[in-house]
Amino acid sequence: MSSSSLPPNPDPVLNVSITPELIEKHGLQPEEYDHIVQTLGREPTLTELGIFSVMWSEHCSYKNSKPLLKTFPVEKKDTSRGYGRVMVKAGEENAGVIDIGGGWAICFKIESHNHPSAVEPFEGAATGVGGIIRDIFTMGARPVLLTNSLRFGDLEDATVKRLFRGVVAGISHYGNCMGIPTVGGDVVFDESYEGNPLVNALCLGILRHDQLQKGAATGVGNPVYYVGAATGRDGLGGASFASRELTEESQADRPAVQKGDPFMEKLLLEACLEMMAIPGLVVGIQDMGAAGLTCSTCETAGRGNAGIEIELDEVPQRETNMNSYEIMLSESQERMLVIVQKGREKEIEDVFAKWDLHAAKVGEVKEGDRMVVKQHGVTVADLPARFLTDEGPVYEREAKEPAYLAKTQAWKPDEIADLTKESLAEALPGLLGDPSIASKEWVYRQYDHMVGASTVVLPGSDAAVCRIRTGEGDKFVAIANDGIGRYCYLDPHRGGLIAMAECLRNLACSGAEPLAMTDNLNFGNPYKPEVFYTMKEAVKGLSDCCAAFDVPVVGGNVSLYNENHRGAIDPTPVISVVGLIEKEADITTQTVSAAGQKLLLLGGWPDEIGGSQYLQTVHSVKTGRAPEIDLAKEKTVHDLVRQVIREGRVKAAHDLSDGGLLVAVGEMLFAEEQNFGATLELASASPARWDALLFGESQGRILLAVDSAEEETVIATAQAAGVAVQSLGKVTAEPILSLRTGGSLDHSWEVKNLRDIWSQRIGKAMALPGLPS
Amino acid sequence: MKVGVLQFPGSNCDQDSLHAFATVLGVPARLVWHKEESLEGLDLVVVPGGFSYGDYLRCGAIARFSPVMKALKAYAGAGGMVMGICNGFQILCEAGLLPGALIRNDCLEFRCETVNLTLAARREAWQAPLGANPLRIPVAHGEGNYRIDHAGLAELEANDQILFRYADRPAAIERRGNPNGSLSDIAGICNREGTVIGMMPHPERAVESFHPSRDGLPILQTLLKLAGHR
Amino acid sequence: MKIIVTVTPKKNVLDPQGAAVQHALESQDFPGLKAVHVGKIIELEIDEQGGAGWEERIDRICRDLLSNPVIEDYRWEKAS
Amino acid sequence: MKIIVTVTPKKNVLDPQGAAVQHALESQDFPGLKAVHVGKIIELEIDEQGGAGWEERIDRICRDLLSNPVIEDYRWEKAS
Ligand SMILES: Nc1ncnc2c1ncn2[C@@H]1O[C@H](COP(=O)(O)OP(=O)(O)O)[C@@H](O)[C@H]1O
Ligand SMILES: [Mg+2]
Repeated sequence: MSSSSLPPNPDPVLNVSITPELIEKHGLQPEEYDHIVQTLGREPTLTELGIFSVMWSEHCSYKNSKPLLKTFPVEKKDTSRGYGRVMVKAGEENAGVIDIGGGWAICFKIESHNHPSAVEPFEGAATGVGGIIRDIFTMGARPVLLTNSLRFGDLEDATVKRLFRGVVAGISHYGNCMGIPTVGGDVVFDESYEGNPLVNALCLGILRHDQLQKGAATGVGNPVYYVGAATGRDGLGGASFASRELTEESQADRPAVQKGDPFMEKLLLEACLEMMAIPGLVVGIQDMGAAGLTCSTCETAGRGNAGIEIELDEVPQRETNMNSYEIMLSESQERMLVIVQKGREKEIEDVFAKWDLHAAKVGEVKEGDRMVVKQHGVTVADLPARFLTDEGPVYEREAKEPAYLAKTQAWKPDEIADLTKESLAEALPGLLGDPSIASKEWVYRQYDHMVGASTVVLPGSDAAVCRIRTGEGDKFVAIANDGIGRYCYLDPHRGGLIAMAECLRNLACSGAEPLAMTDNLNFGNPYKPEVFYTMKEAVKGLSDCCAAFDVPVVGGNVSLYNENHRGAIDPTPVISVVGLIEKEADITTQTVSAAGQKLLLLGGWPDEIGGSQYLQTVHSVKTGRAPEIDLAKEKTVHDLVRQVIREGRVKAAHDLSDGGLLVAVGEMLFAEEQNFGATLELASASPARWDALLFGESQGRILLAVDSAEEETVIATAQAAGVAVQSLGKVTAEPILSLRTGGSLDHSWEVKNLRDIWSQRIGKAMALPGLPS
Repeated sequence: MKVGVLQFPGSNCDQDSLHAFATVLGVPARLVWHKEESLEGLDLVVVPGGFSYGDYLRCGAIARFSPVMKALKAYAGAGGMVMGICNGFQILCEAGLLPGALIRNDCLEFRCETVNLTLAARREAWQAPLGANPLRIPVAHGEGNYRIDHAGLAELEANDQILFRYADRPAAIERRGNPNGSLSDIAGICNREGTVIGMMPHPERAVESFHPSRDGLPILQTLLKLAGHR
Repeated sequence: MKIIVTVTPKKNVLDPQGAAVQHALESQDFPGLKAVHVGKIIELEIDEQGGAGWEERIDRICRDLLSNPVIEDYRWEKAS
Repeated sequence: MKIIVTVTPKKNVLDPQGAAVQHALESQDFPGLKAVHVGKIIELEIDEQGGAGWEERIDRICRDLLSNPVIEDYRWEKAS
């Protein structure tokens, strides 16, 4: 270790001594700072302090979540179908990579941009999309689809509308311009997200095994290139900003947002893929995300077990007189760091010249383990790279069960009256018109979800399905996003289990075999033991479910300090599972397609009402216990559904989730260009409570529509598999949904009315005065 | 028969168009980089969708100055078949190869959905293969609102240059047929000769079994046929 | 020298953005509004020595690139 | 009375539109260009009698509605 101090920085402003205030401003604990001084054998410079602050921020170091993330299964055990092997595990590189057979692989990851979106929704969401796309193509993959998970406060609130509109427009702008279809996602509205929306974006790419790239700097003497947009003073300190609570004072941080340029990124994407297609040219590549140049240089050096040296004068700059602190911490978008084979500089320069982009040689790979940064030839930072990346602080925070749980879990259904004919008549349209359940068409019609001409199942069904052209036959990937904060608030462990189980159920309904999962953990301040408890329990739930289904976690993201004036948001792990469908014929959607089809309910009659959307929408209470979940039973139902789908017996499949049975049936009747009706025979159910049967959210339930000729076989198959199955009734051409309960609850709704409420709810709320919608 | 698909910085439906012609229809087709200066040997030139140059000034405004556009003008001037789809339509209008202009959708939002189209032109080459049925074709654009002055519209009508119009949606669905407020529901037009065509909907997204329809096929096949007759 | 080019929608051309702003202002209780138009402004910073014919050159780029004469009008001025 | 509001990207904020126009002009042989910025212009036609405090009202709508203060600056003037 060198203990001699560095020469003065060329910018005198940076030559200040490090005070406790500065240390605190950089989000570092006094012990962390002492550890730095001890390891360096000297005080860090201000530039170096900035580097530590971003590298050891929650965002980059996962210091408060690492021990939890370690509990996730990261490998798939059963790869006997010829696909599913994890080629790059979670945390190893920018995104995980999974073998899908035939020499092809997929690569996907989710990432949050919650805090930037709260400050500037359009640019915050847009740059979130831009960032996750770079994470994918840096692996050598061509991005082929995007999804997003969004959470907002009450849709009637003017600020919520502004945020919602801005976020959707930002996602739409970036994804559409890139020409990557946004094929799915989820949106939930709940007061707990007021002032702190969640914006999680996912990208999935495809690659041949031999196209895989690594983010490591190796080969002493190899040149280090900076490619893409020039560096400006964008989002200075954004990475550390994302790790602090969003307080009133961050309003003043406003200019700290970055602005994206999707056109630039499209060129960067094409140029990078073209460059990576040249055999042996690229040694390592890493995108510049949070903490841009800092993170990419020390991470590539750390992974490559090498040193790296860069000269900031060579970095393309958009503004004048930027000092080393600013350049190293800038969060300008659309930039990448590339290490290429020495002697082949002209090849990379030619590719970037073709696309009219910068490719500047900024340094080279060095012997040793140091990350050395120079400006005007003067060393401004000299740090051990792996110390920054691998030896950051890690904490096991204190966990304490929140007091409210005792109360909500003690809640009993008898506190509310069961349905009457009148309340039933209102409840269904009420639920279909709840913004969390209502159609999200207002959102996805703003996304180009068909570019690529490969979207097989468009947004609006349980899972989106996209075709992958391999040159030797098509493959089909299915993807779904889920994560109900309400359940996690009421029972974090079950909430975690259900998030994952529901996502897997959505894939089963589409006919897909699950491959792997990515998650985004959105929680409040982890220093609050009650918050940390919910995170710990929810992660355990996810992890347990992953293990039970043999679905590994291949990457993810953690977003903490999601709080508003009332405290933490509902604990919200958002997860997404990708699955594979081998044959086009097996792709299944959720809408019925002809009168006479029979509706079957798998998994038994729902019988729980606690934690339901019904309680929240109709009775305005968020209480009770989240529904029970039995993973073994759940898995049997999924396997059964896939089996009967593969046998060609299923016309439509849809899971019961938010809103329960009647909402699910309603959604199945809203076909693309036509409304169907259905007659439901429920007399045999004779439930203890009708609300629990009709609107309860008991897990492991799936509705199938089958031709009447197949009904008996499917029932027999279910029974043989030990799955409870009920014949519910049949689909009718006349668009009326009738309920026969054998008693006073018989009721009929016009499907057109239900559909109008469901399909127009969000669009009406978001309509701009005087404009057509 | 050889099809060329232009590729500008920011084009993003170039691969889809290429796939529709080369793989689905099995016609020799290649990409043409915007810096190429000749279109010799091509029978049909497709100007694909996307966001050329980010569409930062006006859609299609900057692409118009690419080197290949000089060649395209010469090519079209000599009677060559040109098809502009979405951003390609915008580029052709900006370049003056088609009349009128495309402005922001009247809802001020990007719209991606499958619309119903009717063939509006009485041109025989199109009537026979397409007939009267509404075609279901996807749109995806933020600026597809076609505008032209009175005289220009009258001229389009008089010369039978309005190729496609947006049609109503089924009564079950509360959604207007015209997704962008386009004048006279115009979705696609052609020059007088019928050799330069521009349309906002994407026929290349309606050619395979799993697409919303396969109604794009007869459109692309008609183009090929017209190109062959030259 | 700084040139400011202003591009506005032609009088008879639909201006959805202008209409949207007008509605938004009206709904926010901004009385007395008669019309709103939304256009673009392009600021060009050029080297002082424009050279002969620079004014025609500005006119040309306004016509050819910065505006679309089918739907837009332009004007330009030297900034003070 | 006619009010012209001009909204431009803040000085240090990325201006991809400006960059695209600059690039296009340069490739068209328009020499001596140092920088290009693209912004929005909003023309408001209002009834003559603005009433007391109308200037503050204009300021307010510029801030709240017509510009995004996070990334944009605005200015306004009475048209001649
Ligand atoms: N933010 C979004 N972006 C794109 N599509 C979305 C978004 N939110 C919801 N969707 C689509 O709307 C449909 C219904 O969503 P959701 O109610 O969350 O489904 P589920 O309950 O089956 O998980 C899905 O197809 C989903 O992909
Ligand atoms: Mg579902």
